[in-house]
Amino acid sequence: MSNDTKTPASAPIPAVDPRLLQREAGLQGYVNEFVRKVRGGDIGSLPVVIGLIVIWLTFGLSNSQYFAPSTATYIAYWMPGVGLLAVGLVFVLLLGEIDLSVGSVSGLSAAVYAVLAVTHGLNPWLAVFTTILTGAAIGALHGWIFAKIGVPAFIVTLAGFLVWQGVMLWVLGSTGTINLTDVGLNHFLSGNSYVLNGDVSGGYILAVLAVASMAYGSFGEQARRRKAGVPFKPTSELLIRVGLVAVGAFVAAYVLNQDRGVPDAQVMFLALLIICDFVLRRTSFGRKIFAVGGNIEASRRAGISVAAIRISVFSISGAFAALGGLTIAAETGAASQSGSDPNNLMMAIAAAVIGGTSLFGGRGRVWSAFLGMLVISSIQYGLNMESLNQDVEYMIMGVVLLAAVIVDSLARRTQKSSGRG
Amino acid sequence: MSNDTKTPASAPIPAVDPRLLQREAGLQGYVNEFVRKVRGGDIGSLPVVIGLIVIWLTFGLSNSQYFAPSTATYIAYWMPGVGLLAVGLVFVLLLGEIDLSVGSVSGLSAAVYAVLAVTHGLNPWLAVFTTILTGAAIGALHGWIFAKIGVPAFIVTLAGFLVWQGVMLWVLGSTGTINLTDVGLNHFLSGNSYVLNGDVSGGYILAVLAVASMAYGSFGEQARRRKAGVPFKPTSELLIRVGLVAVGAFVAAYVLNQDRGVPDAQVMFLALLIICDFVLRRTSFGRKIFAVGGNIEASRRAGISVAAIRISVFSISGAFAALGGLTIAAETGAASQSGSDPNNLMMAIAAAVIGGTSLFGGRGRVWSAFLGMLVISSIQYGLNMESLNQDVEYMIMGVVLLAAVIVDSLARRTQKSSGRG
Amino acid sequence: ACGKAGSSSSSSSSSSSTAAAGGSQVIGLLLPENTTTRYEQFDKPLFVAKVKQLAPNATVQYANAGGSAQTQAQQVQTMINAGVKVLVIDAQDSAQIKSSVAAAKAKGIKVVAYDRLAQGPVDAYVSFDNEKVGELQGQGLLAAMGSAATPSAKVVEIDGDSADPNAADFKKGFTTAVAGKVNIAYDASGLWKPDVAAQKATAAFNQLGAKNVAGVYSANDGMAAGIVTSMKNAGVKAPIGGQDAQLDAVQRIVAGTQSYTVYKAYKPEAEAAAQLAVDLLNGQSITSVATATKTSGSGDQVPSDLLTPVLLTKANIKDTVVADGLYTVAQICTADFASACTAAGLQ
Amino acid sequence: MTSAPVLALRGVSKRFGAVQALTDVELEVHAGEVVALVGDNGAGKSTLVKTIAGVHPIDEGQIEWEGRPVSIHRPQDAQHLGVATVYQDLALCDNLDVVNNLFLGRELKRRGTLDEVAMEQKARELLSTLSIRIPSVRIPIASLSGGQRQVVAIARSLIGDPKVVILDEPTAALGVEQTAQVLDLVERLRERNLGVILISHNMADVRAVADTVAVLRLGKNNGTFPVQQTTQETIIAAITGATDNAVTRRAARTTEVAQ
Amino acid sequence: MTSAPVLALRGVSKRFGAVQALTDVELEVHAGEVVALVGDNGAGKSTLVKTIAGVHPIDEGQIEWEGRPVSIHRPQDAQHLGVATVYQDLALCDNLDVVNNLFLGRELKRRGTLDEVAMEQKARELLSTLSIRIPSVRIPIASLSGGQRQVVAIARSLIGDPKVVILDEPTAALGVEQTAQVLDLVERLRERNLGVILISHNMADVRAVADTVAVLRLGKNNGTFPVQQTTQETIIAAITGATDNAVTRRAARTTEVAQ
Ligand SMILES: Nc1ncnc2c1ncn2[C@@H]1O[C@H](COP(=O)(O)OP(=O)(O)OP(=O)(O)O)[C@@H](O)[C@H]1O
Ligand SMILES: Nc1ncnc2c1ncn2[C@@H]1O[C@H](COP(=O)(O)OP(=O)(O)OP(=O)(O)O)[C@@H](O)[C@H]1O
Ligand SMILES: O[C@@H]1[C@@H](O)[C@H](O)OC[C@H]1O
Ligand SMILES: [Mg+2]
Ligand SMILES: [Mg+2]
Repeated sequence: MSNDTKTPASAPIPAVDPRLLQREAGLQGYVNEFVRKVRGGDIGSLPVVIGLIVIWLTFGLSNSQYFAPSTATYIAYWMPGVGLLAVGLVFVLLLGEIDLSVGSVSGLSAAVYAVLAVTHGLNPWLAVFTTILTGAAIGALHGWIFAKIGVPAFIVTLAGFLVWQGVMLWVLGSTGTINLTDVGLNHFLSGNSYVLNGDVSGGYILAVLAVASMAYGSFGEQARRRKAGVPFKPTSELLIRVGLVAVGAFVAAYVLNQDRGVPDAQVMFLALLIICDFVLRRTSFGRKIFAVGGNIEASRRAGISVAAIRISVFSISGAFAALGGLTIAAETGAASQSGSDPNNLMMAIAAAVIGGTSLFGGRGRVWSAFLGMLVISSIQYGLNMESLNQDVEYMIMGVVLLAAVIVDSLARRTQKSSGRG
Repeated sequence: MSNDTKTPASAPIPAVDPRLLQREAGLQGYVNEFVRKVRGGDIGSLPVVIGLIVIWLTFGLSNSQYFAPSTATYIAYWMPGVGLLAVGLVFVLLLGEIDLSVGSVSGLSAAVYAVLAVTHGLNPWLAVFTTILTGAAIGALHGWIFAKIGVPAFIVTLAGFLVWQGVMLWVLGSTGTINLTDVGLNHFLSGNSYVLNGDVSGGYILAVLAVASMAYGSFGEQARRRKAGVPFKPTSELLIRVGLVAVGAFVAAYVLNQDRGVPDAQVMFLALLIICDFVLRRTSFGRKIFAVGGNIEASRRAGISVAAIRISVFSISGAFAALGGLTIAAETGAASQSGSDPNNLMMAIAAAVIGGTSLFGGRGRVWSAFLGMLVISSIQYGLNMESLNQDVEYMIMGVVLLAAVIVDSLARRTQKSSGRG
Repeated sequence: ACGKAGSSSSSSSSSSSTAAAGGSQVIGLLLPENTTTRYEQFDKPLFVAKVKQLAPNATVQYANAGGSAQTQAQQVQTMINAGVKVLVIDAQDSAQIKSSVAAAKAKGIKVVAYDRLAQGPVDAYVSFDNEKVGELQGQGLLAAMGSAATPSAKVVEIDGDSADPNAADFKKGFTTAVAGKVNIAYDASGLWKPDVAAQKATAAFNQLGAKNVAGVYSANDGMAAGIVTSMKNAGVKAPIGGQDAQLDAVQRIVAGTQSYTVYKAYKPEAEAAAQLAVDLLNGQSITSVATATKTSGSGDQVPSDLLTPVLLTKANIKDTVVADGLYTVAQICTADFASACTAAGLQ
Repeated sequence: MTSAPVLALRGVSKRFGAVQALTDVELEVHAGEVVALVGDNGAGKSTLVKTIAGVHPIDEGQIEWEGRPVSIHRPQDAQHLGVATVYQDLALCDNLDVVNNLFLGRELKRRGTLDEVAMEQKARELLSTLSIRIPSVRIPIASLSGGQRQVVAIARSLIGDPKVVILDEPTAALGVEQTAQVLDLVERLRERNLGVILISHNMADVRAVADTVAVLRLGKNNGTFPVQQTTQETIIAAITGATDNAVTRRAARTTEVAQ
Repeated sequence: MTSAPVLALRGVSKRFGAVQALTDVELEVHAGEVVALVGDNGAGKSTLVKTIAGVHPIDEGQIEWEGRPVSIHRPQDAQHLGVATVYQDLALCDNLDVVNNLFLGRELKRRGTLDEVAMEQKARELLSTLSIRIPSVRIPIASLSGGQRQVVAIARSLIGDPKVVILDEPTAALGVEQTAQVLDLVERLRERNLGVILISHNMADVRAVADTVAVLRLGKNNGTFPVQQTTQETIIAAITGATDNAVTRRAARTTEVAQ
């Protein structure tokens, strides 16, 4: 029975692997592929987006105030501060490391800026520049101790967590809390700065810019791939993607315009996200970060200077912590001794992870900082509206946070294939 | 030139690999092997011990008070609280995971115990039992969500960090801080309970017990290995090891006897360390923890139920967090709303890592909780003695912590061989 | 059987104290946290200076618990080991400190409770009345609201961290003072953190409508800094106040963005504590300073010196913080506040 | 071989995302039979092995064990049936030493605790029958050479009492002597009446020990041949899907040169 | 071959902890020469390769490049000299796709940014010359079969312009057709006047393409043989350290049976 001898097939090698399932033409093809992807757990940020919508609906149904445009302003305004810490952390997480110092560095930076610009009356932009440089230098120091001396990053940055908090107290020392003056970057980041002074055109111009550049990028790439004869995404798919982004962008612009416009802090945040995304996906520096996060030894053997990558990534994280600190200070109007709130660290890590960046290195996007912060800010605002007791608030926050990730985990579980060793 | 044809050697296969460097006989042999190990970076906990001695000398030289026997009592008394959290964390770290909830669970446990035993007047031992069971159940819940639903442990326990803090506030509710009654386990763990009521014989009996059981264990194993014809450690080496432990044990007993004896809390801590060490190294459950921490997929293919291991490990961590919470509450005399101090979490992780447990799984020992806590408590006491401002204290704490690990990292750097992929 | 541990030398506390202080006398000062400016900026230096003046050969050993009751318990034990004779404790947690107080007493150490009334066998207590602070805040707010203070006027209340027992006292005092006079439309904890307070306030303003907010209560000045920014952003024009008379708060009062703060004159408080500590050290009577008696949470009757807090507004800056030497006019009137200072008649 | 096969696959399919790795695959192994599973790189051999071993559950089809359909969801299921597997990607714990890896999941015990001495003794015996020289059985797997790791993985499969042994390219990393030992081992397994599935790209080895050759091509069956009656060329043609391939071209060229 | 060897090792030793992996090893490779490095499992072949490639620094001895002593501390050093290496343990980034792995550290750029299109095009060409079929060059390496990964690693070494190519068991996981292609490739490299070090346990492959065979045994040189004048038995005896070994015994036994 096992001895039936078939004549071996001897077909010529086809150009495309016959086992690769192709999408059938037309809408049905999309639907089928989508179902297949969801089944296979290959669903990108879809679950988080669903989680987000569920959060919005829940809070909105329990308090109609939640659907007011001012909610969007609140979220857009408070996201960038901790969000910037999260962006820096995404870089570090991509390496498979952690930076526990971002909270302290952000607090220190606010203090440094306040002392320079307010106490000593330095030019505010120069003060900003010095502050960010300080953050980058601190990060580089962490990176150096980690990469060159070999102390685990966890310990280096835990020490940083303590040391920079001490330095912050020392810097604020004699004066304590310092009120910031509404000038320079601080003005730009604080509550009264909106794109085009809050004119409705501002939001729409941004939306048009975003959609146009995305369309230009995707169709340009399609054209080049077509010319080079390598596989490319069909026009219909690109149209769907651009369309979805367009809907998101214009709805956001519309809602924000109902209130006061797009906060400039949010614009800066988005601009930095776009830049970082570009660096990570389109430059060889970014590629090296992913490589080191995936396999340190393979990267080393490929001639990548692992130490240089580590030092630069921690320095980036330090710079973002500094900028985040400036933003938080601007948002609250003062640099104070509680600036290095460890809670900010926790929320920043949570944002990155909720948004889909792996803690184990090599997998993630800076957009996860955005998505995660959107989730967290949405929950926080919902809870803040209710004037709850602290105990209830902690409980709900924890449960909702978990729930937001459970959707994702359940969807991905099917995918968690046994992987190769 | 490259063509010189040697006649192939045809020696019979020797029993021992000729490339394995053997230790030469006598003292010189030890010295040579030691030098070789240090050069190769294979030095166990030596660097941390050196770091510890440096810390002791530094503080002792700057303040002679530091060498008073009461210092030893202080350290022995305050170590077990956070140390127990660290023990639970070692289990989790061995899996390559993290448990951010231990601080909150410990705070909640203290609150649960206080409400049961003090407010409701439950039998104190029954209350202890219930509390530890609660901790274990909470841990198991974390483990279950992680192992079965697939939410990253970091997120699950971050949610736990928030939720259990909320529950703690709710449990303590209207009463706030609850002072504990000096009965049951609480009496045993709090400040006035010493082995044999502080009789000097107590410390020495413990030391004799420790040394005798260690000697019995090592020589017993040597005998069995000798009988089975597998390689065994020479008697001289065993004598040196037992001797070193004996010196440590008797010096500690002597110093503590100069003050008030051996605190019972410390005895419980040591006993638990010994039990956990045994579980991890001598049972197949422990072996499975290491296996899962080393390679999840390989463990799964070896028929290990990874989910069961994960759930039990998180449950162990929860139980230790509960016991740690009871100990901290006993040490401070009350269960309070600040029981879930995130600082305790940080210090517990730091202790485990400083003591030599890897954050990346599969490498470590429970004794690192002990060693790490010894380092941390020694620093803390030294700093407490100086009238420092908070800023300076944070800075010194961070720098000393880093310094303690730098020695280790430098020594190990040579070893950090490129490893196989 | 073999004798008690520690009996080979003399009693451990006395042996170590002689070793430590070499015959001189040590007073321990324990303060609770570091996110509020007052402790290391005022309390500590004022206390140390007064002790130096009263007892030149006494030394002060200092520790700050960084907001952790556990750390504070460890610090008490450290000081007991070091052989202090008197402990001055500002408890992070006035109940939890009880066992540490008892341990100190067992060693014959005298204990002065500072600012917060520690439980246990405390010898003396110096403080401001925390409920009174809350009451003053309430009065300050009502005064600033003026005619706007009606039973339907919406007030946003941001309290302190409920893990701090003082927070409840402030809240209680404030609630008593404003009960029935305004409508507390939003009430949540700002955890003593400016950013948290600012976010909660923003949520409250969105919820109630910026125009409908008639007043804002912030339990302290640190949080008020964040809330003031939120008010500016949301366009809320209503009075707000805090406590502590922090420099930034005084500046805001000058500029008109904050209405009042509660000035707890640290100098008399710290100096009274120093006086008590030195008296106890020398075995002298303390009845001249601790004239009142207060019952602590553990039921102990504690001889107390209760100071009166002062409501600080634009009108009395000169007579309070400036007169007491807390801040100089130059410190308050930096470039940003120069014109406001002139307007307020400070310069 | 008229008795029911100890293991049989019926129409097994397996998909990974957009890749259809196996389509309707059939395979039978009888007790005392060595089946060589051959095929091009990426043909799906290892995937097939992993479905049998319970590493990946199958999407469609059926696995039969001693004639009865069984469901294998987890590696434990396969192990309980009596399947021992040596994976191509070895699957060892780098942080554990040789002895611990050998006995992982099947530790020897003495009074409830691990019997390290007995395990070490047994490990040494086992490794010496495979004539591998490892500096010490107490060094972590991470520091072994490729071949040494391979031998440890093979030795692992012999602990316990399997009915079917699956070897996925067991000799790929082995030296000439160790390869010979493994081939001897396969023959001993057959003599003990076990079923063996041997995956190999080495036709000489396959012809030396296998009874039957099953060819997989692009995830589908492409013929099953009794070794005795089949030429190497036929098998290679079935693997590559063409009689004119790089192997024959190379052979032609090198013989030309030699002439 | 009177010109200076392009690469020469002089008395190289390397120790790992208590294991003396290499002792006084000598090796020479000339341009246009294929040196086969053979030896038992754990003989030290991969260790030797890694010392040349800069993965492990050597403890003692010297490496000479085109007659001049050089020091190789990091992989970059070896790459700058012109050494391309295919490691036995592959060293690929599992999270990156095939194209990214191929060009890792040597990305093609266009106006300062990565030129993904050109890289993808080049990758497809390269892989097709090695007749490997990979479902898509944009899937992560983690989901490739053993042989597919091996081919990616080999293709990697051909990007850039090396003078010496080191292949550590390149065909171990390869199918018959892919093996033939790699052997063709080695011959093409020789024709392009590159030096090649080929590690393999397959004597047939070694004899097919190598000029010289260097034998390593227990970390020491155990003879260097010109392929043409040496019998397979001599080489195997040098590898195993004995003329009576499992290979000869097995051969004897199987011929007996056949007779
Ligand atoms: N986890 C996975 N995810 C996606 N694709 C996979 C996965 N595992 C295998 N594949 C694909 O399935 C196909 C078959 O792989 P498999 O490992 O079974 O091949 P093989 O026959 O063992 O090849 P080799 O001889 O090279 O080992 C390959 O094309 C591979 O890319
Ligand atoms: N990082 C390391 N740490 C400790 N020992 C090592 C390390 N790397 C290699 N060894 C030891 O060195 C010896 C030689 O290993 P190597 O990998 O060079 O062998 P090989 O000749 O390549 O064998 P194979 O043919 O099996 O690949 C082995 O005994 C191995 O245990
Ligand atoms: O002065 C205040 C203090 O009494 C309270 O306990 O903590 C907050 C401070 O602002
Ligand atoms: Mg395979
Ligand atoms: Mg090798």
